[in-house]
Amino acid sequence: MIDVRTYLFTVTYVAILVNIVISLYGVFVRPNVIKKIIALSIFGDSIYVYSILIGFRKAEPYPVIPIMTTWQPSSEYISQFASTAVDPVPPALVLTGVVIGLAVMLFLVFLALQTYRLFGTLDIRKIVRMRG
Amino acid sequence: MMIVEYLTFFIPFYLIGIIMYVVRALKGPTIPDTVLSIDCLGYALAALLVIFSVYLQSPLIIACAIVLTLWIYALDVYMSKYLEKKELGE
Amino acid sequence: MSPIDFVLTVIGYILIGIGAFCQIVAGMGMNRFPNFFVRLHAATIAAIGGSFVPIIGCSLLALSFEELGDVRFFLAGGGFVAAVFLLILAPVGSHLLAKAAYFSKAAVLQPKVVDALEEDIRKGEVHE
Amino acid sequence: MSELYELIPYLVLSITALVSTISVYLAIIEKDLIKAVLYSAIQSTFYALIFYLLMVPDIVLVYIPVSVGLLPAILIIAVKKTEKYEDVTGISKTTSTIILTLVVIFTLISGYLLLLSHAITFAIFPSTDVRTLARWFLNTTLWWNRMFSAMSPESVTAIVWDYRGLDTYFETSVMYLAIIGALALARYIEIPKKVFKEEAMGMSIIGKMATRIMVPMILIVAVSIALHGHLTPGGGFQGGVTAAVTVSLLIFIFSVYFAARFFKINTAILLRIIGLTGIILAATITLIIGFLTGQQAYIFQNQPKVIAQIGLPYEIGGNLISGTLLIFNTSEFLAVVMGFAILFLLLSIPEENVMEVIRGEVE
Repeated sequence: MIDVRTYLFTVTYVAILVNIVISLYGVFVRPNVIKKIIALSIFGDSIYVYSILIGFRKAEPYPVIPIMTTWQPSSEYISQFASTAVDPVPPALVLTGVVIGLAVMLFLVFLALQTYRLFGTLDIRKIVRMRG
Repeated sequence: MMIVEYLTFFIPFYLIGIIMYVVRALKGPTIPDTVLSIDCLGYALAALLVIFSVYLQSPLIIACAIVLTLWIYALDVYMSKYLEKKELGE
Repeated sequence: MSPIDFVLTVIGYILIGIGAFCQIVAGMGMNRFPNFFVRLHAATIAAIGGSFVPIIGCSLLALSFEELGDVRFFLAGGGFVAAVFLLILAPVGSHLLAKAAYFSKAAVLQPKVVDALEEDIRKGEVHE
Repeated sequence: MSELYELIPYLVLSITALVSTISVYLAIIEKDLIKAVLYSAIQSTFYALIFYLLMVPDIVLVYIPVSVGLLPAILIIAVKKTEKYEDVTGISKTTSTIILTLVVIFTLISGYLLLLSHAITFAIFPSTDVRTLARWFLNTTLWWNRMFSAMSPESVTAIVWDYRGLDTYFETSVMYLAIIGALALARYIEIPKKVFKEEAMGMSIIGKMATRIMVPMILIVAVSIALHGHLTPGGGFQGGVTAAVTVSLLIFIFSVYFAARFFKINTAILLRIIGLTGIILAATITLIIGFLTGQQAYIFQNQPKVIAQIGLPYEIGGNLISGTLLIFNTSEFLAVVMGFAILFLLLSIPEENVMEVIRGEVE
């Protein structure tokens, strides 16, 4: 007998997978460079959600954030905390990933602007034909 | 636990409101309609975040609501600058 | 529960209830009003009635919620800061958007009864 | 009632994910690029709610500014400067179907593998336990034994800057390389020298007044997020991207000439270098002390270890400062906000000035 919570969580999981599919389709098929950048950013975001979903856990009644609320924890508090807090490793990885992803997107936008200034279009098919 | 039970009753109303804003944002015939609905959506979401902070009994996650409020305003500013005829820097 | 806590809790309940009502009303208005400038009314209800009021209510509720421990003051303070930001920024954002939408003619003014601003611009009393 | 209590967060999670799928679909098939940007902003707000319900406030704090604020801003600037509509005539149906099929197969396989890799114990997803590594981090983040602990209640910041500090250092340098790349693309282009006029430039007077009131408050919130990064959710990255909103507001609401009073590009580069120097200094401070006193020390050492007894104090006068974490957060805040200030200033230069420079180069 599957818990309703597990069912709802699986729905979330599958929805994020569908997002990944749609955004990859956008990256490969749509011709405009800006549209490709939008699709790429959605793809990256979905991957981040995915990593965080893997670090999630089930706890009663609900898991807590991986941050202690007291500065002098007793050993009971620590064991209670460690048995209900979510995994702190994926957030630490995603945290740097988000900022770097933004910087890379900014660099791509700069490249796209430069391309537009030099070629006068952002349609990737026309740009390829000009150089081919 | 009285407080939490009370909130359990009211969270669905906020969800229905958010879904209505999303419908308008995705349907919105013109660009200003979409931006306005994203506005309402963001502010409603900020309220929902504060409610969830009490509901899940994790007080430290409140800072997210402040940041969301700020950035929804920034999105407004960008879009109205886009709609104006002036160059973006001026 | 001390009397002051009781009062805070009741006020918090009422404010959150008002917020839920305003969300529904604003959502309906958002979907049923005919054009952008009329929808601005619904947006006002959504921002102030639907978001500012329940955030204040939640902060008051958190102040009286003793199971949270000392950290509840952090929650209440953060909630008040968010509410003040929202109170100042939401109307300004709507104003900027409405002005830009009117002057750039991006929004359609379809069921139009009267447009006083247009007449004033034609007379030369107001300019962009 | 208690069942409903446990159910509601999961319910909101699944509804949010489904709505975000709809907006992603519309964002990809939309021909009007500005609407696509707005739809992706809707998707970002919902992802923020997902992150929130998955109990990772650090990510929410950095994700909302990045994906709701900065990225749409950059894309809106790019769309305004280039084409507004996408030309989709001539995409062949068969090619797109083949690509879609391949993508679906690839994603299903990788998703299934990831699910397997999570369920080591073959428990139902999500399991009630976390991995051993995570349990170790959670147990030792604030412990009685300083030898094994980071002495910070915030385990995410502890992992970012203490347990896995070297990782973060190199990941951060990728970001600064991207900024350097953008600077290199905009090589001789400078902000034109014009005097800021209150009436003629920028947006309406109401917007200007509200921004004048709000900018100091935003800065205070950003600084408090950054400086309390080792106690509450937040840190250098989060505070930096929150403070970047002030730069963008100054540029958009007043004008780039008003913002250039406070941030010249060269000053911003200088401040960014100071921030980076602070990071390097915090990383090697124990090494320097060890070199001077003739003891053993590591890079990225925060608290004393078994064979390296040097360590920074974790509290001063009863206030928890967690050793190097405070220095790291402060320097990172400075570096991130100045990096984004540079990028915004470069993006807001009028197109005529840029075209002049490029025409000069081509000839």
